[in-house]
Amino acid sequence: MTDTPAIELKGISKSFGPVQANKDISIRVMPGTIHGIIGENGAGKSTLMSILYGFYKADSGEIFINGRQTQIPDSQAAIAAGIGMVFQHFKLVQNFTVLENVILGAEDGGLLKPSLAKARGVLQHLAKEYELNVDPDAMIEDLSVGHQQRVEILKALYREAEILILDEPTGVLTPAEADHLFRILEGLKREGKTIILITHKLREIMEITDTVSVMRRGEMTATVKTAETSPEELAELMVGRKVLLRVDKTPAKPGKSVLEVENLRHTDSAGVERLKGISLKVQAGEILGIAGVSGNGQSELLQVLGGMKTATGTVRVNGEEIDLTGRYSDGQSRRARGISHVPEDRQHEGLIMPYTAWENVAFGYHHDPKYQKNAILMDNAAIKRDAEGKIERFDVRPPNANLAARNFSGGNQQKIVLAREIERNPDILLVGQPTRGVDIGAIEFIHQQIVALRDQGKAILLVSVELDEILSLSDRVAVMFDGQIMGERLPSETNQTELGLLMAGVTQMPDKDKPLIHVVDEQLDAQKEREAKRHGHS
Amino acid sequence: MDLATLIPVLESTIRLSTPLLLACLAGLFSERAGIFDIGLEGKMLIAAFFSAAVAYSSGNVWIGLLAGIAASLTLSAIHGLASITFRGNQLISGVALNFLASGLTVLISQNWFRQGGKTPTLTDGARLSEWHLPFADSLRDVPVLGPIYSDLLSGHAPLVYLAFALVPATWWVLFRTRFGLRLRAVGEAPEAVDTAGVSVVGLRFAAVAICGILCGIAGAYMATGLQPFFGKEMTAGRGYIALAALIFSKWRPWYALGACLLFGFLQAVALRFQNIDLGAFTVPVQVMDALPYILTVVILAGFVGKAIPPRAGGEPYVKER
Amino acid sequence: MDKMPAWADAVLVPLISILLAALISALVILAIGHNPVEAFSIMVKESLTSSRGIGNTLYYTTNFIFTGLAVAVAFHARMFNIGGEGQVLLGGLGVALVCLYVPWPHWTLALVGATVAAGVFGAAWALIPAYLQAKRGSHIVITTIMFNFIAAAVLNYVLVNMLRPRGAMEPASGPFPEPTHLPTFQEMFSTADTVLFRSAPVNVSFFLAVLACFAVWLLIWRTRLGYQIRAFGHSESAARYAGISPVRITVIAMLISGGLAGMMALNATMGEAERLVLNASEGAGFIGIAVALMGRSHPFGIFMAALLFGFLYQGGLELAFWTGIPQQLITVIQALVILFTGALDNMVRMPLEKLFLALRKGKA
Amino acid sequence: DPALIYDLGGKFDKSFNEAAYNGAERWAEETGGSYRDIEIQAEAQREQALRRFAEAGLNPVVTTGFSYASQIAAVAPDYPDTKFVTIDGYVDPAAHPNVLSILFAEHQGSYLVGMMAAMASESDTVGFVGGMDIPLIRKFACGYAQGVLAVNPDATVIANMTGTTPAAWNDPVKGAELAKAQISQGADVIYAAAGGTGLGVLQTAADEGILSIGVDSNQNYLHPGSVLTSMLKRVDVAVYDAMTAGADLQTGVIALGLDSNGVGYALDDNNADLVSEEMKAAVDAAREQIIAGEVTVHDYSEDDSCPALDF
Ligand SMILES: Nc1ncnc2c1ncn2[C@@H]1O[C@H](COP(=O)(O)OP(=O)(O)OP(=O)(O)O)[C@@H](O)[C@H]1O
Ligand SMILES: Nc1ncnc2c1ncn2[C@@H]1O[C@H](COP(=O)(O)OP(=O)(O)OP(=O)(O)O)[C@@H](O)[C@H]1O
Ligand SMILES: [Mg+2]
Ligand SMILES: [Mg+2]
Repeated sequence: MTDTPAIELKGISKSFGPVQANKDISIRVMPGTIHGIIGENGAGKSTLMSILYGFYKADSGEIFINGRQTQIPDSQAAIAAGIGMVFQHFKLVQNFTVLENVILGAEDGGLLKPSLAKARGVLQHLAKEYELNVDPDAMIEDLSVGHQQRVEILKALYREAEILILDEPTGVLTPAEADHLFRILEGLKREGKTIILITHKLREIMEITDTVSVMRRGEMTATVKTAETSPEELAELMVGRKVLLRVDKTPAKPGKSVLEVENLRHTDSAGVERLKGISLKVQAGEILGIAGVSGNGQSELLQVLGGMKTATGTVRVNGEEIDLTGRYSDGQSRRARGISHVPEDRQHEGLIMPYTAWENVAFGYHHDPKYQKNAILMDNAAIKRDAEGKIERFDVRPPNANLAARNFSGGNQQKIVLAREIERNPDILLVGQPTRGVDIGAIEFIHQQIVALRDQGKAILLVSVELDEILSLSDRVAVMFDGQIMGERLPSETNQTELGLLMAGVTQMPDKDKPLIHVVDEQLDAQKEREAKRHGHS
Repeated sequence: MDLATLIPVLESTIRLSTPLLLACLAGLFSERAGIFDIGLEGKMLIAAFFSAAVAYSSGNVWIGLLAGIAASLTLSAIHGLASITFRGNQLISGVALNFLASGLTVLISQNWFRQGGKTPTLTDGARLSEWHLPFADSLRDVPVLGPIYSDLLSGHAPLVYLAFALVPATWWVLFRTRFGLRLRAVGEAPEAVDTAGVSVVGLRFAAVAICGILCGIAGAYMATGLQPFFGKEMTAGRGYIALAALIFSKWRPWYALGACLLFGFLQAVALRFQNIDLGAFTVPVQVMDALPYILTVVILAGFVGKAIPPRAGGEPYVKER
Repeated sequence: MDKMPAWADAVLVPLISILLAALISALVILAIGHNPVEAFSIMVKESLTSSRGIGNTLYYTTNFIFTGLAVAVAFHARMFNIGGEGQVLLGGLGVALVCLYVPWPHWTLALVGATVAAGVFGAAWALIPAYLQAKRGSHIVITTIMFNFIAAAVLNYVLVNMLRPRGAMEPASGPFPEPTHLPTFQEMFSTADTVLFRSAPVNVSFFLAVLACFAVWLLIWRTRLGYQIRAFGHSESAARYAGISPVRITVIAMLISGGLAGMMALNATMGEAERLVLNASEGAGFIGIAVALMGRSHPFGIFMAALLFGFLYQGGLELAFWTGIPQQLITVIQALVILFTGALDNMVRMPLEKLFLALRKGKA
Repeated sequence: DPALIYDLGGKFDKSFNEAAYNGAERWAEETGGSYRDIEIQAEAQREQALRRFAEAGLNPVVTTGFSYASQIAAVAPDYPDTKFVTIDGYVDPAAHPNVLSILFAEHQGSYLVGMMAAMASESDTVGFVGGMDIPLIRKFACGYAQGVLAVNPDATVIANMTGTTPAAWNDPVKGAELAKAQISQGADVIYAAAGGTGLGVLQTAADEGILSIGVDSNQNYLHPGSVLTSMLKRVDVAVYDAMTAGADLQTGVIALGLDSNGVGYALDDNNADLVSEEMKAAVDAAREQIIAGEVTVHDYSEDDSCPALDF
């Protein structure tokens, strides 16, 4: 190891109009290390990295790569300087194949054929070297997020990146996938590559990084050696106060059964059966957690229960059957039945991004009589008043009900949705990925709210890909795979490994020396084959 | 319908389809790159005028063609400036350019030729001549294939063959070349192109320029090939029909060919069979006139289904809010 | 936090844009050998400084308000209704049928009846494209373009073969009976000694248009339906989450849009021509697109844009009258106004934003 | 000074409005006088333009196109000192003493060119291309068909209309296709009454080596040797006469037919070779017979029907 840092940023500042996202930031990353960056939502982590990658242009500041001052006006320059980046929101062309995405911008010559052939070879090689298996001819939109992320990493490696930036890579991964990613990163590090890792998860920081920098409100507040710090200290540095890292909850006192689902089946518009006979039960005063790799039907389960999709089977709410296909199988009817729904995708389902916060507070409840002035007009003042109360109680920042939803950070957007759904005092709360992309300060708050609702005797169905979250919040855990429930466990009687295997459809423990990820991959491949066959027949 | 009636109808189909096809492919390049363009009509119109005007003045149709392309490219540049550089509303820009072309062509034409917006009639070298395919004359007597080859396929202006050749060419460029890959990507996910180190602005301008060139050819074909003069508003709404064909074809080159041929065919049929006498009553001419449009709706509703435009279409690429 | 004050965005940007458009227009006028200063002063003088000029301007404004609102309502539900032309034609047919075949005792009742008819006919013409979009996914842009052509054919047939008085040369219906004639501004505002709005075609339907602006504003921003329309327009998946039926909203929004377009025919048919003519829409359906886009789909913006286009129409005729400048110049000026205010607005906005940011920083 | 207001097609439509323009220009040239003219762009501007000119003291105010009739009827009483002329429109002379309605017997002129078409045709099939299916165009078509059948009762008349939108008058490409369609159905003479669309018909006829017939103005010069003749509608003369008469214009209703040379067919150097002596003799004889009342050409607009053609 030399003393010249692989990356050195000096005095980087960047503002988006009136928002100062980065303020005079300096940072040094040594070659061959993994450097973590943590910080609350909106602290400016993504912005800083995007500047390094030439996606944004800094207002001021200097960039040194391997000791040499380098101008990075665009991503082309970054790539030329050996930098690769996996963005928080993947930058993939959804209806292109993996191969096409990989060569995009790095083609050899004007014709595609030779480029594709070459890339196919390189990809095969990379796949072997780093265990980065993906079908090169698969469409991106058909891939799981985990595989999409592999494509992003392959893109960077294909361009022979020496410095790899990963922005919240594990937010969407299963534990097995996350473990696998970390092994890849360690492999890359051994080869002397430099890695910057942005994450909200302190466990990951502690596990894999060599040094860690903390950002707050656009400033770099500290850089420490990982070995010399603790999660508690980091959390405090990040949020500016002490944070409870574990969910504080008493044992559940389940009451009568509120939600009963029997043999629920749903087929999507492409003709693929997404729910294959789901049966489950949630009692008052308990949280049923549904674990699973995304894309195994959990989303559809929530959407069917929330009235967004039709299905067959039986669903009973407080003992009464509800309509799953007809006139009353919509979100309005579900709400009328006392079902609240925090959707998985807050940006595309839970909120209307150009709507103000107060308008969003009425979203889905726009029929509520207390929001109406008369038969024709809505009572905007009443909604606004309601919204201001919710913003205060849920500590939404900034506390401005007139701000458009898109101008709030992800965590605060989530708080708006939660406030709206929880304060309805529903009998049943459907909640999907409540803390996806949310910083630890907000996670703590959101978890507290969900537990509090449970303690009021409400039934909660929680879907999450975060096993940590599932294990710490749920009173019972069900695992979904391929549209079916693979099994149910009590959190106290299971562990991440067992759940991880169930999530991959593996019901018995594999050989000791076979890496888990291979088992998972085999299972996924088998699943895909089955699907392809079905498609072929139809 | 026997061959003797069918062939003229099909010939007419080819002629009527050609400007649609060129404009449709033009729109395809632009919209595949994420720039919506309802200004096809205006570009065709201005190209029609300048090609005829310059062909008349120079006596050379090819110089006229270049002038038409240049005029259309100018409008493309404005559209690019508005929708790419200044991230303006692409629909408004298109609407404005249609108005601009409609006004400017007559204004300039009147200023230059004083014939009320019409250009003088082109003759000889100023006019696009027809191409006769080899052996067209000697093969005419071969049954069935002879007339098809000699009457239907032979004897069109070179731009017609160009237009049809552009279909596979477009397909090839879009799906077999680096440029095509990037072009399609920029219409689907400009941020992916940007982070891959390719200029979104450059690609989109290139696409808009190709759109301009093809619209230029379409307009020039109308005013130097189909007709040897420019008359005011002579594109008569074909740009909008081309737009419809583009959506109809779901932004795919071969489908575009099919859609344009369909529109051309329906029109050719409607023009040929007016006032059909059904004995008891005569089908009014208005019904036949509206028939292509009615059938389009029926086909669209019955068979085509949902057309999903390029994902980033119509939206300016904004990195920083 | 915004980059610049709201007033600058609402007033300064359009103003500078219009000035730019005027500047280029002046160059065009110079190029065809006329005096731009003279031309502009004629336009302003003859369309804005006399009650008659204003009356003429407002007549066109009325047309454009209706078609602009029509396009805007559809826009809020993320649909591009290019079918204004056809919907206006059908609206005109509705007006004509009601005026010709119902014995109205008084114009007020006739106006109510004709408004309903215009709305219903216009809405009906939008219904099929709306239904096909909602149920079959048939792109509304294609279907509405097609329905424009079909409407023209329908009107042509009906006027030539059915409504035309026997032996009449013109493809137009017979004149509407006296009790259906709408009072013009001249009749309403003139006193014994001063005649205002002399012979200007502007009539009570202008107030109807203003009312429509207000109604659309209420609808979009104050009612539950408007809330749902906008929500659907912003995100279909979110609408589904909230239990807002996409089919229902698509159809309703298009019905309202078509109805508003249809109502334009009140002004042109019942108010001005007092009979149904072949070309009752006069391209206002297309101008409506520009008006809605320029007005940012907000009724107030639409009102202002309609006023601007009314001014251009009236000023254009006067310009042709006084100077012999061809009408096409007006088309060019319209194009430039649309281009600069609607599509190149960021060309003005971006530097202004920088300026305001710098000013703010300077203060802070 | 006199004033002239064109119909929506615009001053230079190569036929009707342009004929009016030519008449006005000739008047201005010969008398050294000046006149004002205007092209309108919207329906509502008809009335506005009428009033504008009347108020400016221009007299007479001449309008072209049947669409002005109702507007003149509304405006004329307000300006009793101004004379209004409507060409093609009809305004009741009893109610409006200051209006002159000039009507043309287009069916008679069309009859003559129909005869010529039938005589020139070798295939016994002739064509007619109209701009839009409106009564005026039916009047042209009906007179034409009668002329054709008078010469050759077995002849076929193919009558087509271009469209139903305003674009129908400005679509030479569609005109050309219609002509080609008619040619493929055997037509070898085509009469175009379709404004700018007709230019495409004439062009195609010239390119395909068949004959065409122009309308309104003398269009023979457009394609010498291919345009058989043009059905003249002497709008130019009407305008010229009205302007010459000036403020002293005699109002009322004038019907301009063959007798007054208001309609006719064009014969000049450009088509001299196409019109044989027999043809000319036959047509001139028919003309005399029509003037003398021995032959009547049915006017479609009289009873909305046509004995020679179905619509
Ligand atoms: N493209 C943009 N335009 C305008 N403002 C932006 C843009 N991107 C980010 N911001 C703002 O800059 C600030 C920093 O955002 P950034 O995305 O860098 O935060 P982050 O630390 O990555 O947060 P998260 O943990 O939620 O990903 C935020 O206030 C954000 O709203
Ligand atoms: N299936 C249902 N069960 C219980 N209540 C329902 C059901 N469907 C609708 N409601 C409630 O009935 C009321 C009226 O619903 P409806 O859908 O008829 O609204 P609406 O009057 O048509 O309003 P809008 O036209 O704005 O949608 C609302 O408060 C709604 O929440
Ligand atoms: Mg981030
Ligand atoms: Mg309802």
